[in-house]
Amino acid sequence: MDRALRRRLEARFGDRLTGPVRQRHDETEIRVGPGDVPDTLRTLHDDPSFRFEFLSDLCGVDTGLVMQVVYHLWSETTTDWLRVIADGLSRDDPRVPSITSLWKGAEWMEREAYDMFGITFEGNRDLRRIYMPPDYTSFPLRKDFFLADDAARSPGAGVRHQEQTHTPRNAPPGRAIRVAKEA
Amino acid sequence: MTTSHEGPRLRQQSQDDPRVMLDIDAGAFEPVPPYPPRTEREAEFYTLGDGEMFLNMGPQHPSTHGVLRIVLKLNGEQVVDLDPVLGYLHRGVEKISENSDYHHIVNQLDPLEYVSALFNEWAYVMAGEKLLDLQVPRRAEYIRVLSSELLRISSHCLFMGWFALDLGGLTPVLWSFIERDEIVEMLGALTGARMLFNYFRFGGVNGDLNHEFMSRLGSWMSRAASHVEANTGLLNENEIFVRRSRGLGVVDRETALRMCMTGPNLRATGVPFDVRRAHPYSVYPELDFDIPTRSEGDSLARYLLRVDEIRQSLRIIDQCLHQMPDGPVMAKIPRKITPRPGRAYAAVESPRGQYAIYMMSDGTDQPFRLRIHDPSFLHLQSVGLLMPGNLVADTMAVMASLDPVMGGVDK
Amino acid sequence: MSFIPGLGLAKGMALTLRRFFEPKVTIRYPEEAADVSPKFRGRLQLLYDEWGTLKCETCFQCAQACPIECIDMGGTDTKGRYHVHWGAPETYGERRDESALRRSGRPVPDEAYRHFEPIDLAAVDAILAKHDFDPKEMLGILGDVQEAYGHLPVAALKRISSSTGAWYATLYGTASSYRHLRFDPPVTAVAVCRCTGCLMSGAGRIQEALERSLGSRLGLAPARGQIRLEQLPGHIPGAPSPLVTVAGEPQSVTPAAVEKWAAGLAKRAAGRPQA
Amino acid sequence: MTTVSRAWSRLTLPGKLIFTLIPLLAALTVGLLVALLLIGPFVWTFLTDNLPLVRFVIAATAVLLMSIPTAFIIIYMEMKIIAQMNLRIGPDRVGPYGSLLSVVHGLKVLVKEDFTPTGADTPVFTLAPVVVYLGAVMSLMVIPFAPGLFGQDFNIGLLYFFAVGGLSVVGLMMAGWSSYNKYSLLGGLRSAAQVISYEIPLTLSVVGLLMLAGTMSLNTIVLNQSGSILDWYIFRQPLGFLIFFIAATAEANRTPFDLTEADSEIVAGFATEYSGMRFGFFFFAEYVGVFIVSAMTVTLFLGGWNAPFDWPWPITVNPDPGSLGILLLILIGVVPVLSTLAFAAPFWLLRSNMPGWQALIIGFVISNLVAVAAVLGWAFISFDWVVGLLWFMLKTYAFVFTFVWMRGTLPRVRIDQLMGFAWKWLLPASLLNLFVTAGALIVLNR
Repeated sequence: MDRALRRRLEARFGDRLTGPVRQRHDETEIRVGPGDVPDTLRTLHDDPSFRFEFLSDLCGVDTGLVMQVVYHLWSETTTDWLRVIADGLSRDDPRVPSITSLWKGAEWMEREAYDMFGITFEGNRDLRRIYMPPDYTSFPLRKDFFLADDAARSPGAGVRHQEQTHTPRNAPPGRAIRVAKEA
Repeated sequence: MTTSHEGPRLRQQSQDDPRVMLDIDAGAFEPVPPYPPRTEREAEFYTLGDGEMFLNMGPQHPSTHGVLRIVLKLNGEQVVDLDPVLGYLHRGVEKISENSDYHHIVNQLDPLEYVSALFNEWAYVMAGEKLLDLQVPRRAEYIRVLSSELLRISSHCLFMGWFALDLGGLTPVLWSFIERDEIVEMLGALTGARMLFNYFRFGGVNGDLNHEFMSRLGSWMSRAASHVEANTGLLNENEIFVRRSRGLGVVDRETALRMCMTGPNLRATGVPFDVRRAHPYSVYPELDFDIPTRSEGDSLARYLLRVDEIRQSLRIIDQCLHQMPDGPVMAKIPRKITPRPGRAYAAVESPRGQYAIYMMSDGTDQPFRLRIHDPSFLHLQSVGLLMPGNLVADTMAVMASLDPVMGGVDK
Repeated sequence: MSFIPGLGLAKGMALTLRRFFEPKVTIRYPEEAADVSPKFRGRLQLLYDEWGTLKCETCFQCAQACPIECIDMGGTDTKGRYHVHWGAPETYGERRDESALRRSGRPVPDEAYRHFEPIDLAAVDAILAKHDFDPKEMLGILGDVQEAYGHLPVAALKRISSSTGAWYATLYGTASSYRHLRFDPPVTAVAVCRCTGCLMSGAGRIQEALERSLGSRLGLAPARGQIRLEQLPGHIPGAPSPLVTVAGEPQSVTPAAVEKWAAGLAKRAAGRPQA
Repeated sequence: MTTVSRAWSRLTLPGKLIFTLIPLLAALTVGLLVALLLIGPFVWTFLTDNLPLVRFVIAATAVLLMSIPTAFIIIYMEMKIIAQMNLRIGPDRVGPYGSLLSVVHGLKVLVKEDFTPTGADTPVFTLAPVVVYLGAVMSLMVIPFAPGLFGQDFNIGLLYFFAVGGLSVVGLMMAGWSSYNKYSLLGGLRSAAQVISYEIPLTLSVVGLLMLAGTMSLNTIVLNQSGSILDWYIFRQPLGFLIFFIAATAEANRTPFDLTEADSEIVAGFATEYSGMRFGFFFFAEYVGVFIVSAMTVTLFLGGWNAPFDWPWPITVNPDPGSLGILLLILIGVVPVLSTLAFAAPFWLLRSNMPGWQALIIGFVISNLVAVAAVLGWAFISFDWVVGLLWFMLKTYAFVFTFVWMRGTLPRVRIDQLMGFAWKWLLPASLLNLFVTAGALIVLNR
């Protein structure tokens, strides 16, 4: 792991980070608030001391308590993957600014995150469903999703669903769902 | 704004009952969504200018690679704009993986990108080994490199064939399938399956090299280079092929970076980004090979770049065979895997680019979140950037030159 | 691309013409088959031992290990008694008896269904609701169901599996591995036929052996925990001799093996696990 | 139960058949003779009066009949040759070496559902395949297969060929427009643009040849090329030959110019919505077109049915069976028996274990084969149209092989490249060829 990167990050974004800089193996992880994402990523992209030119990955995460958007960056100035986590999105109405102005290629990844988690990326001009049909109502990768409700909501309501999740039928949503344990 | 059905009314005799006169809305044949536009982009796309028309390609079009649907907005034969529609192959593997055991996920991932399945497994097991702090035996690493480079060659052979087929050449696809079948057969002798290997494990590989694999590999290596050269000899100098693919779907360096393109498509624009060198993993630092790059960034450059990569992979395989160490091929791992809670991100250089897995564990025997990042997804996205201005004839050619696999695009 | 126009085309044509005369790689399938590597795992197949009986023990480990749940086991277990099936709860048994049985109004002639008689499941539902459909409290659920029914009916197991989402295989494994759980009601009475044919083929010896091992006399009320020994009113037509029935089911008992059988019967009376 | 019926009931089935057929045939013969005696003379005079009409009808029928087998042969050639070039085996199940597979395809096409899509313009949709197919078949009328073996010898035969060849475009346009399918429309428009722009170099490339030949009658053109191989027009018009070959490839919609049914671009072009026998018509028309352009190239530039070299040993056998008189009957009666015995003897003598009747059978077969070979050889050296037809078909199918070969090798050109090639290269080249030929003629005549 790259200690120097950690020091540089702390020096540059010290006030923005909502958590300590975590490092494990060849990964460096910082957490920022959803509002700070565009500035942070633009700085990381443009600043000649960072030059994180590659957006390796963008994905949403539902920790069971909050929503997160995870960006993975690569730069030739370091040997680490830099993981930027936009932390603390509300599970009711998750919103985060889009970064399509920085990386146009993030457009579809943001569409996927919206499709799977319902995360709204403000500024993405094509935020549609990408995998699921347009008349689909629920967000499959959320932790409170289970197929019985989904089948009841979907246009195919009344069709008997085959699988069943471990969530009891009479449970209020968000009761028996898995919650991420952060190390 | 023709987002709603607007077409001439067709009055026609019903084929089932000649007494019935059907009153058909011709607009129902248009690939226009029956609901009001959801985003400004959609509204803009589904508004026809004068002299423009929609053309619906796929999902049953003979040459869409997999079940892909593209709505083209044409002006004559010229593509003005296009809108890929995904999801026909979506299996929700990320969701399935959250409810299945770590061991089971390996061959959940196989059918994702079925052309080069070993790389999916590799990214997954690398992420898992990071979570478990596992040390993989060097022999296992060498076997991984050997088998996956073989698969890279077969994937590139397949690309050459399909690209030629989309340009109208019938023969190269079958010649390249001969090479691919050789490789797939020997991988079947090694892993036990021809396409969906289920070979890599946390901390090693499923089985050691066996005699049949080695004999097949030896007999193939002796003639592989000459065969590849012969197959490329059909097209590389062919005037029609060169004139069609040169200057087709040009991407420059900055655009490629903004579109998050990776792999050969990025290297064809002059960026020497290869995960094997940019972020070394496994035993690649010990191996001597080059990262071929080209500066044109057009379809011909992508094609020739893959041909060069086949030669480099042959070099790597040769070195692997010479440096293959002895020892075990599996580390000691528990039968029930429960990593400590944490996050891991691992990327490999698949034949299509950077294939990454992002895994979150919450201490149970099932991953809390498994994110699958497939390069084909982003390359297919950039088709929308490359196509406008080209002709319908080149739609599939540009697609093929980017080499997406729909199984990987729709997870 | 060469400077002479058409040279590349000519080269390509020459190459195809050369390939035209080269040996072909096609394998004429029905006549000649491709060689399959010994490690190739193309097809799953169940093995038979040298006596021709299935080696599968119905232990369901393969079915549980199958990642994509493609292994779907159904039928009777190795002792030919209980209808067991594995699969996502609603994908196998229910589908079969709801669609197949209902569509054809007659019972499907399937060995797997002989021991699967529908029962009144109200009690099971009450127990499940009490345990909040939680598969983690499976042992408690099974215990309550056994208290309610005296044993674990297959129908109840299936209801439990389908409503808690637990695999039938795990249920079956749990129920069969705990000693206090049993799949069939405890034996209360054994009936011996004393018709002439049976007496001539050793019914007397069997009766003596049973009295010896079960400790209860023919026709007398048994002590607590013992099995009553009865006399059949008459020989069941078509049944073998000597004839011994348990709950009306003719058993195949020979005078030689009667001791062992009676011992197993005594165990069964105590409600020991059978699987 | 009369005796007749009893006798009838005793008869076996063949007997009954014979006893029914013989009177019928007798009655028919008598009726025919009477009819001939009555109206025969008038029919004969009618036929003899307008012989060209009769000839035309017969020729048209023959051409129509030969078109389908030609298509079958070429389809099989394509399947097999491309397979061999792909290092495959190709069809090898139906018939010897799969040679009947194309026939089976034809039958399959016949029995498949004939479907008209919703919104299609039904009459045009139905008519289009007929137009295309007739356009292809009618071109066969003027091709001289052999001396004296051609449908019609127009003095404007070449013009007729171009006209009818251009006619098929109308059919393609009809198909593309009436299918109510955008792929079909694109295909039809492509084919229209392509064929119309390639008609011009195609026509201009033969003008020089016409100036040399001085006629448009294909038969005369072929006769002009008789003699040594150097008299073929390919040696006097090499550029014209090249242009004609390329343009004809485009005219026949063959690779690398098969944009109209480019499956990787527009699904099947104008034939997307067609099925059953209508699609079969398109399919056959394409392959008949291949045969036609090959035959036309051979006729114009490769000397048609002329042999590349003269027969080195001129044999002329003109047997006069009549001179034998009564011996002829004895000959007919005796020679087969003698030859059978002669061929059977060695088997019977050398291989003593072989029973005599087997030897006789073998001898009979061999003697028949020898007799057939003798008759064919006699026809070969005494009728020049046989050898002419042989040479013609040899050259034509060599060209068909070339077309298939190109299809197995070359990728497809883009539509704009296609048009650019036609207008920027082929047209100037054909004009150059025309002017050079004219200048040479002027110089030589002076």
